[in-house]
Parts: sequence; structure tokens; C-alpha cells
Amino acid sequence: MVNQKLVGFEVKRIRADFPILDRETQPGIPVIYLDSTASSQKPIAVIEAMNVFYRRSNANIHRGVHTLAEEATALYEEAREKIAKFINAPAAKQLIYTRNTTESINLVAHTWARANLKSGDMVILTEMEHHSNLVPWQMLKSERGIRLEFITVTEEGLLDLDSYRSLLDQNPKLVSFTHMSNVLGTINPAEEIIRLAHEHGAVTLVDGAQSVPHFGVDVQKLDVDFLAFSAHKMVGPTGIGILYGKQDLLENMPPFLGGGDMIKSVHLQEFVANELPYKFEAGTPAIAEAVGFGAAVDYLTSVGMDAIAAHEHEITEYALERLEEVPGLNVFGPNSQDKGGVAAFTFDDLHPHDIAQILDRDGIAVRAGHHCAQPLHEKFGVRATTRASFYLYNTKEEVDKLIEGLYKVKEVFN
Amino acid sequence: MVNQKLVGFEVKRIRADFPILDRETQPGIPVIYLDSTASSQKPIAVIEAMNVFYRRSNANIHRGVHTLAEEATALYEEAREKIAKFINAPAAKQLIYTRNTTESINLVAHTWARANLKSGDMVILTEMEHHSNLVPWQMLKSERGIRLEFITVTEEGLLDLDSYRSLLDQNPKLVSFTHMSNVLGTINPAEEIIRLAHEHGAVTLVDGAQSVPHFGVDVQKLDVDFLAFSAHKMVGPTGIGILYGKQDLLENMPPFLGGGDMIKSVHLQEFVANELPYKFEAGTPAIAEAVGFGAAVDYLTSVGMDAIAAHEHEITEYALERLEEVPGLNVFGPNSQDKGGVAAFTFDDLHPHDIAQILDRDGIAVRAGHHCAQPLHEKFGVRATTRASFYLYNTKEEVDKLIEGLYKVKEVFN
Amino acid sequence: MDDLYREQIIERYKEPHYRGHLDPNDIQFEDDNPLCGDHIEITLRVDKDDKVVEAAFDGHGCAISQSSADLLVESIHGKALDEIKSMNKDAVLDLLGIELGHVRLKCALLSLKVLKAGVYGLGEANDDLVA
Amino acid sequence: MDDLYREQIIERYKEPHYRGHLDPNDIQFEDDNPLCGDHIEITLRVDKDDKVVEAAFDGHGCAISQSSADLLVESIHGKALDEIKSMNKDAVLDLLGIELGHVRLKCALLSLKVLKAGVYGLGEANDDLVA
Ligand SMILES: Cc1ncc(COP(=O)(O)O)c(C=O)c1O
Ligand SMILES: Cc1ncc(COP(=O)(O)O)c(C=O)c1O
Repeated sequence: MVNQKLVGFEVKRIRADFPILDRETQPGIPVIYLDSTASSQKPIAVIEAMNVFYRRSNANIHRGVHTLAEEATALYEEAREKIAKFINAPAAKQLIYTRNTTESINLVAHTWARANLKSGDMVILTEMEHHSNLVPWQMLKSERGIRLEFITVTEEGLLDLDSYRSLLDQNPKLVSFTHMSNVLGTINPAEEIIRLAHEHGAVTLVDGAQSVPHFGVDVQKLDVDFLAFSAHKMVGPTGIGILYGKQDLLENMPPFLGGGDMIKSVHLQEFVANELPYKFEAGTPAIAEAVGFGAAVDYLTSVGMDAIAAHEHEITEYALERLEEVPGLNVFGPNSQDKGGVAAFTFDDLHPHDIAQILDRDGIAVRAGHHCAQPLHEKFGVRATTRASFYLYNTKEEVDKLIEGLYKVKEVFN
Repeated sequence: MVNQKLVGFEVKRIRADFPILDRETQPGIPVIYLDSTASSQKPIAVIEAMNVFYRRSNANIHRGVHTLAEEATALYEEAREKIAKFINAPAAKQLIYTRNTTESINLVAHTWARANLKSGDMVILTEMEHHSNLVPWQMLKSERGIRLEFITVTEEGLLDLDSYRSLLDQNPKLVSFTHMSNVLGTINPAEEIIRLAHEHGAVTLVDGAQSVPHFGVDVQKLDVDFLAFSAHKMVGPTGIGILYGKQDLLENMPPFLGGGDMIKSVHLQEFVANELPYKFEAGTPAIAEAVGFGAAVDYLTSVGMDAIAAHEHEITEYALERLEEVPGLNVFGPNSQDKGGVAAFTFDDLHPHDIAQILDRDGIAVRAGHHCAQPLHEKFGVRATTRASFYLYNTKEEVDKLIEGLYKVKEVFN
Repeated sequence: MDDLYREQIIERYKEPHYRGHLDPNDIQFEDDNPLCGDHIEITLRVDKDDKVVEAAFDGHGCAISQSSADLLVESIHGKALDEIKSMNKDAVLDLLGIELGHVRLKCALLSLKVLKAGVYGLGEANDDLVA
Repeated sequence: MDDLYREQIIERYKEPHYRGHLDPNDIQFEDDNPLCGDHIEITLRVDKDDKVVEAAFDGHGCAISQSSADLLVESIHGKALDEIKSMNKDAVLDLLGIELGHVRLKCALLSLKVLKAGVYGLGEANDDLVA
């Protein structure tokens, strides 16, 4: 029944790269990890890149002349170049290292937005945003009195582009939206949204936390102004993310955090900011993590983003099919055509925590809660969902185990 | 001549814990790492803690029910408890994970200071501050019109407490100063500075980037309001630091970055902030790095902070003695009594870059530049210095090699 | 799964003994678990000696949060408010008879947090109450 | 150390051939290396065909930054401004004849950055000039 073979993609070989997949969270059962949307697992190549960095090349960067400092600096900057290439950025200096997607978005809110938005100015978001792309703007709203408007989400979980068009007529300054919903799995038509925004003179920010890890994202093709993403969701380490920005925007933004490295010169009473990208990187950055991020991008590139997307699509299609068979189970979001590898569902009136906990007894790791998208859950009239998500290392067999597990959950509560 | 034995401290055993110390940056010469003030090296225990985390327990935290998420959450929070104990904090929730010292200070500048300081309010700093404790306040000065005043540094490199007392009479709102200078090595009388500040109703912030790694720091004994430090300078990983704060201050501060985890609830137009410490930790944090930080604190504790301080003191005393013998060499800062393990010097009119580069050819890693303390260098009338710094793994033999190297530098330029 | 979802927990979840809202009451408090939106309200009636004579809980949530609320409310009948103030997380874990990780602990302890915040007369509940 | 601090570099550092400030001049530009505070000023005189007839540098810094400035200035005598615009980092590295890491590269390229910013007539120098 299960077809393990995929064109150009040997999932067994991939799985061998991820040591944690052998971990038995329950005796005798290697973990079935269906929680990559929250954070992905890491291949040996990434873990070892950091291990080797700490054992061979560790030192602080940029201001060091000695060999270790030179090596660390080179590795840190080479990683930036790899990541720039991965998203087809015109220049590596347009990539700012941050902690995660959240900090990337906050950076824009603190610098570009505070320099450019005034009371009454309108920011367009969507009803399917992660809290990371809501709270920073709500904070600016209470500080500045900007106006937040939301592109409606339809019953099937798609953005209602008519509602977008009517908002565009009200002179928005910024359109900030997720490339892919971490709950519905919806892949939004980013290119079109951005084109329309630009036609109306608005700047655009794409939350790429779920897109960059899962399919090829080309910032020049998108023509996006800002793109935010996290390493930990794309087989990279925790503690590091990226903000990409168009050069003229970044150059005209005031700095964010103040301190070492982001300066050209400092006197007691004033400072002169440094060039890009250092202007936005204050203090000792996440050096080993940058090295790990570079290795992650190498890994994904070597597998191939198209192959990864195709694999995920096949698994997701299969999962949706199988989940549909389960009585009382309701998956949110569009069908597999417009959908990434995410299946968030309700199951009778069972509480997602209970579902997740009982699945865990069979080694199946899924997430339960509002997945940092509380307004979206409110919209659909549920407090929480159970979410299974898929990445390059998942298999149809694992989907089968999930289905079996769900039937067991039902038994416990009957 | 060289006395390797130290009471209660076997430096050979310590060195065996740091794999990078075997690295030959020049053929046949294991690196002589005298740059720990910029960033320390990491023991196997720290590297392995992160390695094992990624291979066994990696998952996103806080909102996960499955075993990996539970383990990751527990490890993340246990690390916070270890670090809290290390600085004798009343409660772990008073420790906010940040990227580094720089972000910790910026966090205070963005939240406490923006909520409490208005135009004309005075902030006292010192002339020996690292850029991290200058630029955030300069940014607030241009935004808000606060006033910055500086405790003078004497010729020997000590804080002039008379200048401090006269500033205190002008009703300062905040006194923010480094516990130990990263250039002069001066260990400032933090307890007294804080007591005087409190007598005058000012809040205090200590930049502990150089103190917490090198000697026992007890926040309750200091009675400090905020303490900032970085893991990477205390045998821990890059990408993580701490802001400690008194509970009532932290509770009354507005949040900093907005996003997941820092919220109690989110609606489309507004959010409710979470409890401490999560209120200040937006988005997926540096999870593996927290685990590594916990291991670093375990390691330092197992060696003993008093033993570490004593060892450094002995090495530093020896180094100062030997450096003094070198004609044309001038070490900045106090003598070894008030001095941590730092020797920043000028050497004739040789450029620090040239000195550092030529020393590197003998495997000796020192730093050259203004060490992110440009105003201090201006004060002493030099653009840059060469800095050798010492930590628990350094030996007197390494000091001897430094001295030999310096004589060679002189030869090259003669 | 049986050790975790012990029969008692499932039973109490499906058919709680003390679900309801006392009106009038002497003490009332409610709170959410921000991690999942689970909600617990507890209402108490006390006698002149500050002993609990009647108690009930209401709300929604997972089996752990709801069954522990039911078991907790049962256990405090006849208890003095001062005794309640000194209860800690072990009280709830003893009632449940299972071990819980960091995240699920919050589910289990929500009812105790609500109860103690009510008894102390606090404006807001906090995690220190169930440390 | 000899390969790095080649004799020529040390010599040029100790006794530069083109240190000075041309006054009057047709092109003048100066900039710092923020990593270390090294400073380079370059002044040029050009003829009616936009060819460099005279050039000098001034400033302070390490052996690498100063000797590369001296060698660079020497190399542009007689060059057309358009030729200078198309110079890149390899030109300087060829003059020095050594390999340099990321940090020291900035020292070596400061003079080229200053030169090109001056020739282009920019308000501010940037790293793209020496990419
Ligand atoms: C005294 C002092 N403060 C602050 C810092 C900044 O630390 P970080 O770069 O980890 O933010 C340093 C380290 O360079 C330091 O020595
Ligand atoms: C769509 C989306 N945006 C933003 C985020 C936040 O990412 P991070 O926690 O790495 O900042 C996430 C991940 O949870 C996400 O799925």
C-alpha cells in the first residue's frame, strides 16, 4: 500500500542524515516526528559544522587579526553568502542576521516602520498571520496610532483577494503577510499580492518562516521588499534567522540595537552607524549558528528544493486522503493543491492536548494548541487544533501510524 | 622558571577539556589563545551538550505536548535555573534570555528607559564603557533628549568616585557601568557604586560581560537592578546572553519584541502580554544555546569561580611583570590588585594590527584595535592597543611565548 | 498510555462530580492557561470558621486540566482556607497519581492556581502560587 | 612571517615613496577603516585627458594599509580615470604579492576604496567599490 519510492528522492537516505529519527521516545518505537512546522530536525552535516567550528575555529569575528578570528569571520560571512544565494538576493549585505523570524519582523517594525509610519497610516495584514506578524504591529498601533486592516480568510482557508483590493484603495503604507500559513498550510499568491501592493505604493514584507524551508523562494522574482525567516525551521540551528531587505530601504533605515560592530565610530556623546549589513548587527552575533545555517542551506540545496517540495506534496496529499477517512475528523485549510505540508484538524470534541498526549505514547509527535495563530482559530470557531506537519524526512508509513494512533485516541475516550 | 602548579587548580587537566587548544594555526604550534575577553573557548562538555540536544531532544518548546518538546522545554528551563543559581538570583524567572550583553542592555533601554526617562533626565555612564553600554543610550538621547554624563577615569585607569558623587547630586535616573573594563581590566567597586546610586534614587545596570565569566557575581549581594552578560565569554555558546532584573522592575516594564510566546492572548487588534520571563522572549528562542549555556555554568561551577579568579590573578600578575621588562611596551590600566586578566598595551609606535599579525605567525592569538571602547582609547590618546587576555586555561608558558613573540615583532620592524 | 490517562482521569473528565457554578458564593476566581486556552473557574462557599462547605469548578479544557480540577475541588471540602493556602503542586500530583512533564504540568496545576488566587483574594493569578 | 610581511611591505611602510598631500589638487578623498581607525587620504592631479599626472597619499595605519596605499598610488601614475574605475581588489593584491584574510583585506583595500570613491566623486565610500 505504501509507496516509498519517489522520483529523485530517496527518503531512506535522507532519514539516515537525521540522527534524532532513531531516537525512541517510547521503548522500541523510533520517534515519528510530525512537528517540523514548529521546528525541524537537523542533519548530521549541520550539527557537525557547529561542532567542528567550536573545536577548530571558534573566536570572535570582524575585529580579530589572528587566524582563528580570520577563519571565524570568513565562515560567518560565507554563510551569509550561501543564504543570499539560496533566496537569490542581489547581494549578501542585504541579509541581516537576527535571532529568528520574529526578531526580523520586529526589526522592520522598529526601524523602517517607526521612521516611515505616522498616526493613521494603514498597515495591511491577514487574518491568518502568526502572532509574530501581528503583535509587532499592534505594539506600533498603541505607540503610534497606526491602523491595522486585515485581508479576510475564506471558509476554505484562502486569502480573499477582493477584500485585499478594496483595502488597497485606502492608501496602505505596508502590506505584511505570511507566504504560507502554519495552520492552514495555505500557500499565498505572494507575487501577485506584492505586485498589487507596489502598484498602490505600499512596501511589502513577507513572513517566509514556512515558505523558505519548504520550496524555492526567489526574492528578485517576488520583488519583495522585506523577507523574514528562521534557520531552525529549515534544518538549521536555533538562535538565528534572517531579515532580507532591498538595499535602498535598508540603507535609509535607522539602526535597531546599539553596540559593538554596528558602528563606524563612537564618541562619548554620539556615534556614526556602520555600513550594511553590520549596521543592524549589534554585539557578538550568533557565529556558530551562522556556520550551522550555512551548512543547512548547503544541505537543502544538495537535496534540491523542488525535490523537497514534491516529496512534501506527495506525503501531504496522502495524509489528507487518509485523514478524511477518519470519522469525526476535520482538517482545516485548502485541499492539497494550494497547501504545504501541514494538516491541522479537530477530532470530534476531543481536546488537542489529549490527542497529542495519547499519540505521544505511540511515539508520534504532533503539536496541539493555537499554533501562535489565535485570531485564525477564533475565526474558525475553535480554541485549538491538533497539527501534523511534514518535511523532507517524513514517510507515508508515518502517516499510516498517525491514522492508527488517532483511532486509538478515540478508543481511550469512548 | 615557569611554575605550572597552582593550589586547587590543575591547568593541564583544564586544558584537556578544550579541544581547540590542540589546534595548530601554524604548523606544529598549538594555538596560544590570549583572546578570551573577546570570546572564550568552549569545553567538550558544552559542545557535547548541544550536540546531544540536537541528536536526542530537539524540538520547539513551551507549547509542545510530545516527549521531545517536553524534554526540550525542561532542558531550556533547567538551564535558566542553573544560571540563576550561578548569579544567586532570587528566582529563575528574573532571567531573560537574550542574544548577548548588547541585546540585554538594549532591552533595558527600549523598555524600562523608554517607559521611565523623559527629556532632560540624566543617565550616568563611565568613560571606560564598551560601545554596548554607550550606543543604546546615545540612541535614546537623540530620540528623547536624555542627558548623558560620565564618571571620569583616572590616569591609572580607575573610576574617579569624586566625579561620580558630584554627578549623583544632579538627580540621575540611571547609573549604568561596566563591572570590569575589557581594556584596562579594572574591576570597579560595583557594590559601592550601586549603594550610592540607590541612596540617590537611581536605578542601576551592571554590564557584567567581563565580570560574570571571571569571578563570582552575586546579584543579591550587589543589590543590582539589572545585570547583563553573554554566554560566549564564559565558555558557553554564541547566540545567547542574559538580562537579569529585579522582579518589580521587570514586571512593570512594557514588553520589548512582539510575537509568539511573549503573549497570554492575541486578537486581531490587540494582545495581552505573558508573565515573566516569557513576556520578554518573543519567538523561538536559542534553545540549544540555552542548553549549552547551562552546561557552561555547570562547568565553571565544577572548577570553582574562586579557583578560576585565583588562577587568572596569578597569570595576570606574571604577565604584567614580564611585559614590563619589554622596552617600549606600555600596559594600560591599574596594577594587578584591581585588575582582571587583561593586558592592553602599546609597543613603541608599532601598529597593533602589525603586532597581532606577526604574533599570529607564531600561533599567538591576541586582539588589536579599540576593543569597542573607542572613547577610552581617545582619552588615553591612542587609536588602538594590542590586548592579551587570560582565562582559566592559560598558562605562564603561554605568557613566555607572548614575550618572545613581542621581541620578534620588534626585530621585523627594525 | 494507561499510566498517564489512568481510568480515573478519563472518568472524571467524562463525568465530573463537581462541575458547576455556585451562586451565591464567597469566593470566585477564574483563569486561562495561555498555552492552550483552557479555562477554569472555581466557586466556594465557606462557613464562619473559614472552612470550605461547598465547592465547584467550571470551564473547559483537556482531560488533565478538567479531571484535576474535579479531584482538587473534591479534596478541599471541609478544608480551612489556611490549609488551602499551603497546598502546593504535590497535592494535585498526588490526586492524579501520575507524573507529568513541564507543559502538561501547567494543565494539571491550572485549577490549583485558580483556587489559591481566589483564596488569597489576588487580582491576578501567577505561577508562584503553584511552585 | 616573511611571506606576509614581505620585505617590500616593511620598506614601503617605513619609507613610503608617495606620502604627502597635493595642494592644489583635482581629486581629494579620505576615509577610515572603522575596524581599527586607520586613515587614508589620497590626492590626485589629472591632465586634460583625465590621466593621473601626480598622486600622493597621507594618513596612518598598519604596515599593510600604508604600504598598499604607497604601492597603489605609484601604480596609477599615468593611468586614465576610467581605468582606475575598473580596478578591483586583485590590483592591490597583485601589488602586495601576498594573500590576506578577511580582516586584513580591509586594511589592504582601504586605499583603493578611497581612490575609487574620489575618482567617482562619491559623497561616501562603500565596500562595493572594492568587491
Ligand atoms: C565590557 C563589555 N561589555 C559588553 C560587551 C559586549 O558583549 P557582546 O558582544 O557579547 O554583546 C563586551 C564584549 O565585547 C564587553 O567586554
Ligand atoms: C508563519 C510563521 N511565522 C512566524 C513564525 C515565528 O518563527 P520564530 O519563532 O522562529 O520567530 C512561525 C513559526 O512558528 C511561523 O510558522
